[in-house]
Amino acid sequence: MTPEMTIALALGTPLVGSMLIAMAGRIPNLRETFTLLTALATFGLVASLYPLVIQGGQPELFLLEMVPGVPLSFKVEPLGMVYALVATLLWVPNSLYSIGYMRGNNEKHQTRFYFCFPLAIASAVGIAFSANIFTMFVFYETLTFSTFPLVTHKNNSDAVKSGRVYLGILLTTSVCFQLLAVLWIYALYQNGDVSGIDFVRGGIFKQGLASGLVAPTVFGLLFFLYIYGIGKAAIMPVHRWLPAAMVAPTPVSAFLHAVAVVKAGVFCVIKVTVYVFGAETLLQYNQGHWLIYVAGGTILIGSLIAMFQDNLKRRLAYSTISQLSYIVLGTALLTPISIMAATLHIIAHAFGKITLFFAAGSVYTAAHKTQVSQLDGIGRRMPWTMGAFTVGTLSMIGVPVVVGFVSKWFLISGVIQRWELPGGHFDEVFVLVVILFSTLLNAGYFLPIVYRAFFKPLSDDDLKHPHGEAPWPMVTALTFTAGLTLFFFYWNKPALELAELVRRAVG
Amino acid sequence: MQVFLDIVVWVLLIAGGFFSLTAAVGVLRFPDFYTRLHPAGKNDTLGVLLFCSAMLIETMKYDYGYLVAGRLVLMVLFMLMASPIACHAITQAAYVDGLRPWKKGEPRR
Amino acid sequence: MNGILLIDLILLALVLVAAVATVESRNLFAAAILSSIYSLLMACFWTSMDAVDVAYTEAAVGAGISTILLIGTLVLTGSRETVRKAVHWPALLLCLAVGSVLIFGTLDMPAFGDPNAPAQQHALYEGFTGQNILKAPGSKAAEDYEAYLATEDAAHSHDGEHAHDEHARHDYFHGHVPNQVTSVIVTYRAFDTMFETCVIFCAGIGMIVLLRGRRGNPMKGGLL
Amino acid sequence: MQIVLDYYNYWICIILMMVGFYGVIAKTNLIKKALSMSLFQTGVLVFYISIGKVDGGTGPVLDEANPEAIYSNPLPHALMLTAIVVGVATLSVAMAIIVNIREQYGTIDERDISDIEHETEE
Amino acid sequence: MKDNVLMRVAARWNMPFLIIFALYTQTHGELGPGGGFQAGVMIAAAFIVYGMVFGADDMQRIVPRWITDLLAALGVLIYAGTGVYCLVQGYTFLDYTAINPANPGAGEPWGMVSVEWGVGITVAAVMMTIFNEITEGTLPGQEHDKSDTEIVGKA
Amino acid sequence: MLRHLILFVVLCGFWAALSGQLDWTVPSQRYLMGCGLVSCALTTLLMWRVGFLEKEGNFVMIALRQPPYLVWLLWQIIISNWDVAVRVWKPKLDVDPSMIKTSYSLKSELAVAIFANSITLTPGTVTVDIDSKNREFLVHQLSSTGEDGLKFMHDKVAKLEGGEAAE
Amino acid sequence: MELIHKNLPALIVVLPLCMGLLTAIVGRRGLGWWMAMATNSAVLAMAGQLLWNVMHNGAFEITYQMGSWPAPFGIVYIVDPLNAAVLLVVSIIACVLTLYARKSVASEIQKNRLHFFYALWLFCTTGLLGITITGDAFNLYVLLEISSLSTYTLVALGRSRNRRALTAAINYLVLGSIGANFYLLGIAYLYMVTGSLNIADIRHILETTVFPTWATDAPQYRTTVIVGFAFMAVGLSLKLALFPLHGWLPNAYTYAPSAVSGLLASTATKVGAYVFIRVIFTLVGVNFAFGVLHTETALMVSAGAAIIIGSWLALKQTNLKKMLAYSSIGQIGYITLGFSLNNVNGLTASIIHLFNHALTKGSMFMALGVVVYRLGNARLKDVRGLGRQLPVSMAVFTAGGLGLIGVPLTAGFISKWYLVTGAIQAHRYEMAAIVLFGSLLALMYVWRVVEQIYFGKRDENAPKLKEAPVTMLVPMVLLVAASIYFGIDARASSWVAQTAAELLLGVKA
Amino acid sequence: MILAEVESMLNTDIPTLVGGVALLFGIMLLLVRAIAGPTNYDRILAMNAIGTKTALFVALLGFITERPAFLDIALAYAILNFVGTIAILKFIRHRRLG
Ligand code: NA
Ligand code: NA
Repeated sequence: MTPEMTIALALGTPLVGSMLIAMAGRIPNLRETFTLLTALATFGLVASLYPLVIQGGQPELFLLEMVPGVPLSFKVEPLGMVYALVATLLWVPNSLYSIGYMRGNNEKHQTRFYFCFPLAIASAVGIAFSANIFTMFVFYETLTFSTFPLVTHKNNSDAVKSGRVYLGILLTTSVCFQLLAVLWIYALYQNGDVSGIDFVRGGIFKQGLASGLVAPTVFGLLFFLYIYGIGKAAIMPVHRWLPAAMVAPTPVSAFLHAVAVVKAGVFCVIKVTVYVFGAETLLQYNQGHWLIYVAGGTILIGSLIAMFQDNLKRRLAYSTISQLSYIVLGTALLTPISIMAATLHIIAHAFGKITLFFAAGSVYTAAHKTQVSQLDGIGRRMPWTMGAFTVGTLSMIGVPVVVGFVSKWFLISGVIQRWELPGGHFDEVFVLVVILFSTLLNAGYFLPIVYRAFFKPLSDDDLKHPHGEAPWPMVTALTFTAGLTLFFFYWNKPALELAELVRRAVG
Repeated sequence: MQVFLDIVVWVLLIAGGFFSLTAAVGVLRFPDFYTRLHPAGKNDTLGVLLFCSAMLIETMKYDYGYLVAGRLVLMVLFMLMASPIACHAITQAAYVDGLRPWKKGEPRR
Repeated sequence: MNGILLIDLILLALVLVAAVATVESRNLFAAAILSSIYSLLMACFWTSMDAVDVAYTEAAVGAGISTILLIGTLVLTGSRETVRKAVHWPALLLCLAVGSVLIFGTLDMPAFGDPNAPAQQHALYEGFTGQNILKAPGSKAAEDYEAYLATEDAAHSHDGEHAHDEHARHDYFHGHVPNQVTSVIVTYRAFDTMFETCVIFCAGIGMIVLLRGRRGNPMKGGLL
Repeated sequence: MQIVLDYYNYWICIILMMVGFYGVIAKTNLIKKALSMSLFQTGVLVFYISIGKVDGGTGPVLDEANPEAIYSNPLPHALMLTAIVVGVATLSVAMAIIVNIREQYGTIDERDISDIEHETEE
Repeated sequence: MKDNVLMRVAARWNMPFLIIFALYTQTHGELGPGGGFQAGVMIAAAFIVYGMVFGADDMQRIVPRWITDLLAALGVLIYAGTGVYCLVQGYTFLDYTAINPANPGAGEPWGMVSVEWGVGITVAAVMMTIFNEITEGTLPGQEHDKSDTEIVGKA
Repeated sequence: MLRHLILFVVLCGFWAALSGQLDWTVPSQRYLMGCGLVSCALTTLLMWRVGFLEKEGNFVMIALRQPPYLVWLLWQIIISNWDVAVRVWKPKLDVDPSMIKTSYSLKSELAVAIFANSITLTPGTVTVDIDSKNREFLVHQLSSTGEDGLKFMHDKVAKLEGGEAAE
Repeated sequence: MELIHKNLPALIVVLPLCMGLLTAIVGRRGLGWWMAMATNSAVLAMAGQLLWNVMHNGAFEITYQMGSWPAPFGIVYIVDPLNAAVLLVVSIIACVLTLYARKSVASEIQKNRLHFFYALWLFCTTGLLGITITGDAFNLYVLLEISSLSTYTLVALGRSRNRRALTAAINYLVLGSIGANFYLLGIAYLYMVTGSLNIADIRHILETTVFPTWATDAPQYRTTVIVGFAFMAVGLSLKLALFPLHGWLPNAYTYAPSAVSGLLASTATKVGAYVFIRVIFTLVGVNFAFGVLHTETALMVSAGAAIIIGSWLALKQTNLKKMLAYSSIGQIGYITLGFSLNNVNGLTASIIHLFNHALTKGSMFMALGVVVYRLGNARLKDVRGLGRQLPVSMAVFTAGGLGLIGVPLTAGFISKWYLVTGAIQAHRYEMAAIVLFGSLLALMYVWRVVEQIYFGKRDENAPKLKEAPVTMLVPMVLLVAASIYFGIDARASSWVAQTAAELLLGVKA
Repeated sequence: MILAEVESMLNTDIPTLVGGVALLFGIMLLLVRAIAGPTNYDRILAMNAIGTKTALFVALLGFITERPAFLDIALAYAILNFVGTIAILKFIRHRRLG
């Protein structure tokens, strides 16, 4: 099988899968079997490209030319591979978990639910493998639309309202900023000033800037448009869609926060920084400086807000906002190591956050509890769940023994690398302070939950309603992801190898 | 000969113009609808006759004049038929509608 | 001042008065009559402008059909008009604005009646009023026509049956069809006239579908 | 004076059009509106015909008796024949619609109709 | 108006002459002013005068509606048909050369005549249709709007 | 049948007067003459179908006796016009209108029409209403001078019709 | 066959005309629809063939002389990629909507009038096709009137559903006539200074004898040409319903029979836009229209206003047909904006949006037509929860709505792609922003309905609706599928549009 | 001499013009009547009279421009004016046309 075919299949399998799911709608067992098979097959296909990428290969696939000069085409490079692997890998436990959750909670419209997931994954793979800004934008939008029915799954007025916020913010930013930037670049490209709309190592503006045909201010403006055009990265103040989307069922939340959506956002941020604007070029023309402060601010404010949320899922959501900005921060530092750190944090956060959401969903399914304050002593009844939750928490804080530590380590290395660049050190000091404070804050809003779950006694009310663990598929899934979180701390070679390639692409 | 014909045409045209104008003045001046009918129905007719005879003489200048003359005659005949009929129809309508004739001494309408 | 111009001046003033009276008259019946008068005045004007065919059409339309149409409508709608406020200022201002733009546009027009105006200098005028089309030198029209003749000759030179002399054809028109307006509407611009006829037909269908069968008369129509 | 004579026709026809235009906007009676519309149209007709007039010209029916005759331009005449016909056609459709409106609304006054329309939900 | 002698006579005597005048206009379109359109309107006017004096029902007895409906379309069809004939003969649409390719000069007038008849027929039929339709609903028995009479009479 | 034939001939004459294209040797004129004949024939047929000529009385005779009457009428028209013109231009308005009735005893509608029209055309009188049942006209006159003239005119029209003046 | 091939430009107009006449006289007993359907299919085939011919002929131009009279004397039909494309749009929509009309119209119009309806329908098509193909400015007016006149009646025929159709029709009639007469007056001004009516000839004379004098001390006919063009522009804007001259449009679209709404929305204003493009780029030329007069500024202002205000008003409507009507006003703004940018991308955007919007709006009107067909009305509250009862129609509506917004992988996206690129290249960044903002407004008004369709709860006692008959479903699914196809693979459409744009701008010889 | 002078004077179209202008003034006065009313019968009367004058005027113009063949139009006016008048009267008398 040629790599091109593999790419095509990786994109096509989920689509075929969703068709099969739709057709099997009447037979739940068959439908869910298709879901799992599709997930496994997609992961397998993506993973089969890994060896090639590690060896430095960058297989390409040209699908079609939508408009003359604007192809829908794909290219697998290390950064995209990271995201594709994370998304497709985590989709497997997510599917398993969904089965348990949907059945456990007797949700309606299950076929629609299972139908949309593969479409979203296909979009995610499309984003990951996109070879140019146009393709990326197209799949970015299809991801938004394919996840919309998932977010509004409950069909009640809350869901509709949240759906509006979700769609409103994501589309407003992507249409008003990202699309504008895409078209602006395309317009410049058509005039022959810059080299093209394809992702290129070192960015596409080098020549144009050097020859003076692209003004540095336009370059900076485009960067701004892009960063805010990627609303999925949830940088403040366009983060509101993320807490709003909490109305969705937990598997969807997990999917949004860990598997595909927000990861797509930060992935795009890294990708355009590296391949469109170019880290070196940005540094050279002193653009994008502001992003460090915005990201830092988002980290701190997100954490602070999370502290005061009683609703568990909301607390996790604000945690996500804060964590995503670590990735953005890493990108904004613009050094090869910091960007490598950002890449690794995609993986780290994904594993940790999916575990946390799975746990939250299990608690809801087994105990029908949504608030932090209701969790007293629950760890004794649901040891697996809360154990996994603890693992996820540690990863979020960045404690060694879990994967979160690795990315934080590299981030600090990135700061040090930036220290060596000429100029003042205010940025670096700021970043270090942010990392320090946010670590404290993370600990401050996560550890009390663990404490409550394991060390506080069950309330009288709880004693009247005995319950055990969640259904087995859920427990299996969350145990698996918690395992991954731990495992990747010790066996992070594949991740590091890819990240190393990313680093080289930047440098 | 031509000069005399021209003079005749001259006179006929001026006379026709006079009677036409007279009719219009009458329509404007007379006190009510019924009295206005008289100048409209009659002076017009004479105006038509005078004008047409002037034109009839004028047609002699053209070698296809007989055709024009034929049309003129037809036009006169038609007008002689249509004008009074129209006049009558209007009057009858007014009368049936209850429009009262003006009597001497009343204010003009 | 020549006679036609004098007549033109008086006539147009009358036309204007009639138009204002039509729009401003207080009852619709009077408006119908005044618009009839307006049409009669127009006919005088058309004749004085040498537009005999237009005058004829105006006779047919203005004196005949329009009146019947208006009166027929009044039968069905009543002739009373609700009197609204006397002057509609925004409308008046808009009209004045549009009017002044239009008048502004007239200021460097060719003068009225000027035989040297472009419309009369174009090959079209010469062609339609009897001069040979080819006598309009230098115009694109003449070039096109010559090119056309050349291609026609080439096309027909090997096809004896269809060979014909364009000049003869042209001469025929200016020798045998005196009315150039008819000539224009049924030969040069015959395509326009076909659609014009169709417009009339459309109006007829409009009347049928919108009005027929309103008073319980079953609607018939169509042959099959 | 000369400028007045040169453009008199055009000015009058512009004023005519504006009278019609005023009627179309200001008059609320639909028949008046339709009448104003056709008045507006005659303004355009006058304009075209005036373009075609040649000083000392005569109607464009070729006169064999007078080879020296100057003819006014027949093209605008031909065009305006069409325009007149279109005008009548439009007027008749307008009248058909107005009659229908009168039957449905009981009035042909635009203001009254919109009052009625406001009262009833669409 | 049927009850008015003068009107009856006028209508009767008007009709044949108006028709002949219309047909003259129709056939002499190339020679003088007027043509199919004017002729069509005048023919229609002849019938309309009759219709107004003797009633629309009487008029529809002479010229039934199905005839006017048919003729209206037929006229345009004659016109377009002339064009199509030229086209079928291998010339462009409405190129009257096709009528007599050997002597185009002789063919042209026939083309003109044909289309003029087309125009005349359609116009006559449509004008009668307009009269027929606009008078429908004014048949006897309709209530008399007295308020209008006042206006007509008293200004 | 005869009257239709006459109508046909009259129409042909009308056509000829209008057309003037009467040279049989020229093809286009031949076509036009053919058109004329067909048109006149069709129109006559139409009139037959309509039944127009049924009530016209002896219109041929009426037409034949027209010329002298027309001359007389012309003279009356001139007089009446002069009369009205004088009234129009008089500085002081000189009209004293009134309505009168006059009876008639004419047979054909055409004659009645001619009489009514003649009244309208002559000095100071206009036919206002025709009462066919009582066989009388309502006439509006500009000044009370025309009553004798009406009777005189009635007799002339009756002669046109070929009948005697009826009292 | 050769005969047909040679005479395509004439036949494409004459065929629907003749068939319309025949439909009117022999079209009873359901034959009318068959005749209309057959005609429009043939027209579609001819339009396709014409486009093919013109795109594969080196000169990108086909000329047809009516009656063999050469250019300024007779009427000449000229086919180039631009109008061939518009012809195809019109004929596709006409054909598809005829199929749709069978059931839809039968429910809205008395049976004994159906053949007249189809006759008018064909005349409307004839007019639109003719306007598009003709190379003569006055012939264009006549054809404009034939399509308008039939449209007035067609709109008025909506009376059996709602009497407001009548007031809408008379309003449309009056404003439409004013617009047409403004156009006619504009032609008069230009005729006066050129003496010609042929579009190419007028341009030639203006370029050779009029414009050159403007650089001298004695500029000739300067104000005349300017005012003439201005009046043509205003007249066409009225016909095109360009903001703020759009007053007639909302009610006409709303209360017309569903099929007529679809036809009007997808073709009539498009053809108006086409004529506007033709006037600016072919008749007077950009050097005059944009270089001398700076019309583009006015056009952009009104386009921008149309986009924002039209979309905003669409958001306020509860009658969904009216919402789509206001949306059309906004979409007309996009088209106008495109050609006012005066560059290849902008003009390409205009031309391609003619096509894309026709597909999108046509399908949406048809989908609403189904609701009207079943419920007699299409208000926001009527479609509540219809996603389950009318799955196909509502899916079409949603997909069409996505196209309206300009979501990637729909045709609307391609238009916006070119439009914004054009705006940026013309350094009209504010216009780019307005376009994108307009998309958001479109999102809002479309989504409002989509939410009702899929998340709204249907009243307990509301009647259960059946999905539309197949003859109504097939056309709208076809259109929406086309809209998606041309959103994914826009090579063909953008090839034609770009070629046309380059030819108009003189970039391509 | 005098005869020649008279002849040259007569050869101009001044007399015809005088006639035409007189007709126009007549039309003007009638137009005043048509606008002023006061009854609609006055208006119809004025309209009918204007119709007659129009026909004459059109005929006369043919002679002014030396194209008397245009008399057809005048004839048409004479006939069609009658049609319009009948329509209006029919309406007044019977409130209907048919
Ligand atoms: Na024409
Ligand atoms: Na003619």
